[in-house]
Amino acid sequence: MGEVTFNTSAYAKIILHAVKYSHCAVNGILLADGSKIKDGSKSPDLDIVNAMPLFHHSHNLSPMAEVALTQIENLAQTENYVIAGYYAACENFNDNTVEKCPGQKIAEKIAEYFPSALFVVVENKKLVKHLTSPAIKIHRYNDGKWKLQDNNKVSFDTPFVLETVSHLLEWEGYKDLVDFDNYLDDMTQDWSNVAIEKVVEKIDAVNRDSGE
Amino acid sequence: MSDNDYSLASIGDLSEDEIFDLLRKWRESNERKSREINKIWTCRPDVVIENRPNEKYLIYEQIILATLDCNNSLGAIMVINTLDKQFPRSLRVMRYKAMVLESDGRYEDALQVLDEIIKVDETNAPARKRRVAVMKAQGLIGDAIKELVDYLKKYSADMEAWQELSELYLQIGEYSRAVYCVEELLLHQPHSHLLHQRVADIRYTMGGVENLELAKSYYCQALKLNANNMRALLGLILVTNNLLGHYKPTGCSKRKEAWKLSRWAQSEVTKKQREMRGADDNALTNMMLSLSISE
Amino acid sequence: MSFPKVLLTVGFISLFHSAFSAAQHRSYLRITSQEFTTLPLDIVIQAVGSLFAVMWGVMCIAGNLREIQAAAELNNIAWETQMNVPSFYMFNHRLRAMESSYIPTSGKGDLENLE
Amino acid sequence: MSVPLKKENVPEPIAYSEAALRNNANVLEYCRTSMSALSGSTAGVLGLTALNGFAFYMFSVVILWVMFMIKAGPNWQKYYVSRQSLLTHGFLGGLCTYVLFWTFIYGMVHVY
Amino acid sequence: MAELLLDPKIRLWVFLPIVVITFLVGIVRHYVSIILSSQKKIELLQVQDSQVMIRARLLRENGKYLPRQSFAMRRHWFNNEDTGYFKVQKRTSNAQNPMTDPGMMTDMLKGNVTNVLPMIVIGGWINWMFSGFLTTKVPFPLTLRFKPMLQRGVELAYLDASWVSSASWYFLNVFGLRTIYALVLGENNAADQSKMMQEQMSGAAMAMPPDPKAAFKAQWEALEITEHRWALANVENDLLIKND
Repeated sequence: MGEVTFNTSAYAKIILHAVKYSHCAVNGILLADGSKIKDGSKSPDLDIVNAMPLFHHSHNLSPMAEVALTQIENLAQTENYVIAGYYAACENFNDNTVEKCPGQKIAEKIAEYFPSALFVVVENKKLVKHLTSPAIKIHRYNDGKWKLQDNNKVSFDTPFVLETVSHLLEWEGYKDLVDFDNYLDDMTQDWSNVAIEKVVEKIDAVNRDSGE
Repeated sequence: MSDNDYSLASIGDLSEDEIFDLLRKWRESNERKSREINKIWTCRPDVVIENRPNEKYLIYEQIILATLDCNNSLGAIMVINTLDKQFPRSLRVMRYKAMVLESDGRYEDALQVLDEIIKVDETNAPARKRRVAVMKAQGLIGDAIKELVDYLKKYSADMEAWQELSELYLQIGEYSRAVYCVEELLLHQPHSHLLHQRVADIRYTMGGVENLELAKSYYCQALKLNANNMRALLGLILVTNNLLGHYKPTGCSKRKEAWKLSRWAQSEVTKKQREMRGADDNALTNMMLSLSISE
Repeated sequence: MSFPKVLLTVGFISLFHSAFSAAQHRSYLRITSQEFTTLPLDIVIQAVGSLFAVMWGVMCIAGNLREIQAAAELNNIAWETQMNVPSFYMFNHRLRAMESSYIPTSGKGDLENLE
Repeated sequence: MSVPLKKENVPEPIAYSEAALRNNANVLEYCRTSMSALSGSTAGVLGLTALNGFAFYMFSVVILWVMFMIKAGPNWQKYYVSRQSLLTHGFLGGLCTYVLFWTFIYGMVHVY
Repeated sequence: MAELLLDPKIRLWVFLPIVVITFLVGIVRHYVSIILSSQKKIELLQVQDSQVMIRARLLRENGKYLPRQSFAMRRHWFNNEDTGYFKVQKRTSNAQNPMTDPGMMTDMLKGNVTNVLPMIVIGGWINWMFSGFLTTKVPFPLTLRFKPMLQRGVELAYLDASWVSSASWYFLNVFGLRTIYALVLGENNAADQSKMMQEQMSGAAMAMPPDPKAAFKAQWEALEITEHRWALANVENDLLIKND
């Protein structure tokens, strides 16, 4: 129980967002597959299928966060997703705790609607060029607190995630990542990052072929 | 997008002139392109900065900042050494040395060097600013704020510092103080739509009818200055919808005005959306609908 | 070399050339003891033409005009560059690990943040 | 908020950016000085004397003005507050430079 | 009167050298004055005062963009009887007598050394070196009144007024080349930058009124009578009207 599975592209978006704006704090929303969540259990298995990168500046201001959340809610409804969590990375290299992360209010709001929400903190120190570990810490909302989860309950949909993301980093895939802030500056950009999903799929396919 | 114009890999193919133009562009538009600049410095030893006597010191400074930003303190030290030879007793070079210490994580030593600079030249503003950055790097936001407030008592017309202070106050959730700082910026640049929008954002976050009213005015002013400010447009919708909930439903003029503004902003957003993407995509329009349900 | 600079150089050379031509013409007149009335038309045209060329070159080199309305320039900057303040750069951020020279330490810093 | 509600639709005074104004003035000054020196030299080469020379100065001032108009394009209001000041600004200072170069080149070419 | 004919050698050895010398001396003088100019030591208190003055001025000019309460708060900070900055801070009036301040004296001396001295020295030298030459002719007729000005060193009563002697040619150059220096030296030349690098220049160094006490009082008065007119009072209407 309580297992968390990440889609490669969702994970890639988190990492790319953290790398693109590596001098800022960043945050975003995690979407889980709604059809696989069984109601009733206290901490259901979560299948994180998508991540929506939100901000890299103006974290503590609510207007744009509200806009982004309503928009994501709409998206989630049409695609049968559930807003299941929140991810953030701290500005300071040494910080990797929930308390130091920006936008805890957003996370709590999410937890209000989805009681077993996730809070993913990017571990700045483990975020190196060639990833050797997932570089994230996962917390679950439990009794009004964010409880750290064991990393062995986290899994990815393919075994090549770290290679895939490392490849993306090497090719500067982060330059193509668009977060909500970018979108507000230039409405022609696509902040659902379909392009990145496609690239990830392609790399995944190659990896799968060579792996077999 | 300008972000994608120059990938790190393509830096190797640029001509010398192009590189200098690029550096100048980044300098003038005030962009933090540390990765790119660091790459230029490490991968293009053929670019001779000494050839540009008019801007070489600016470029050196740019490179020092960028290399330190990329944790490449060896690169920075190389640049600093050349500067040190030319200007042996310069306080500016000394400050760069403090920055190297800082990026190596030797904060105490960095502070010591900065204090020395201040001792020699009491009025050295950049060194005082650096002290704030050192505290920030250590994660001591409270101390950084204290230091910055102290600094602003002396240099009360320093826009950069006010800006930084507002960010710090936002980080710890002191919204009313953050507003004060941004208002101070507004006095300097009353025609910047960004600052008006910023004040409005903070006021909206603070909540309360009076703040919402002010937020509405500031959003409007931001839109008046720049009709393309999407944040202000969306903010205006939020703020007017919120206000509509606060006003008494009887037909008072304020309510009517807010209603009108909200309508106008929504139509404007839809229009912008269509311009940008064609009619099929209506993500934001959906959002508008869901917001106006609260009517 | 850019076009204005070429224009400028060529114009200058041409102007000098016309000056020399004029001086030659003057000394020729003096030797043959004729009275000076006007310069030959080709020199006049060359001089005036090169004047225009140089002036246009100078115009292009002098720099661009900036829009004077206060809002015009402010409207083109994003908050991202507005909030970018080099004097307050903090170097202790994620790029530290991203750069290849970083050696992960399991020192004091990690212990501080254990939950 | 106790704000006096005034119904006035006076167009707000346009605010000019001081830095941009200064930049434009510098550009103008640069062109003006170069133009004076160059046209002075040309007048010297041509051997213009007396009133012809001063007429030539007027002529080049106007030409410079026309060039500025071409450079600024149809919406010159974006760059300059008034077109007239473009014409008259620095007229006498330019004349001084003009006369010097005129005399200099005239001396070089025509006197000896 | 028959036209004078000048020896072409005068052109090469007198006329041209004078122009070149004057120009080069001007350039050298520019750089020498940069080297000699001393950075004035400013005190922290002065910086603080000047910054406060800027803020007060901006508040008067742009205060209308702030809400009434914010404006009042700031004015209170400046003008309050008990705690206001302009009331609490007591500055001594230190309008200095330039003769008593040694720093000022040396500055004045340096100004003289770089400006007046070279002109006299070079002028004298040229007068001695190239004395008695007629160098050129101005291309326009002049009245006899200009004779002493243009023909210094050549006292010929019957010479046409438009001829120029070498000494006068030098002075013509001194005055006429000024604008050219601005062109050649530019504003952001290399010398300024290396000065910046040496850093005795604080960014805050700006013109400070010689007498802070009087300046404070003036600012206080101006701020006192400033009325707050909220500039955004009608902005909603304006926006709607503009877009209707």
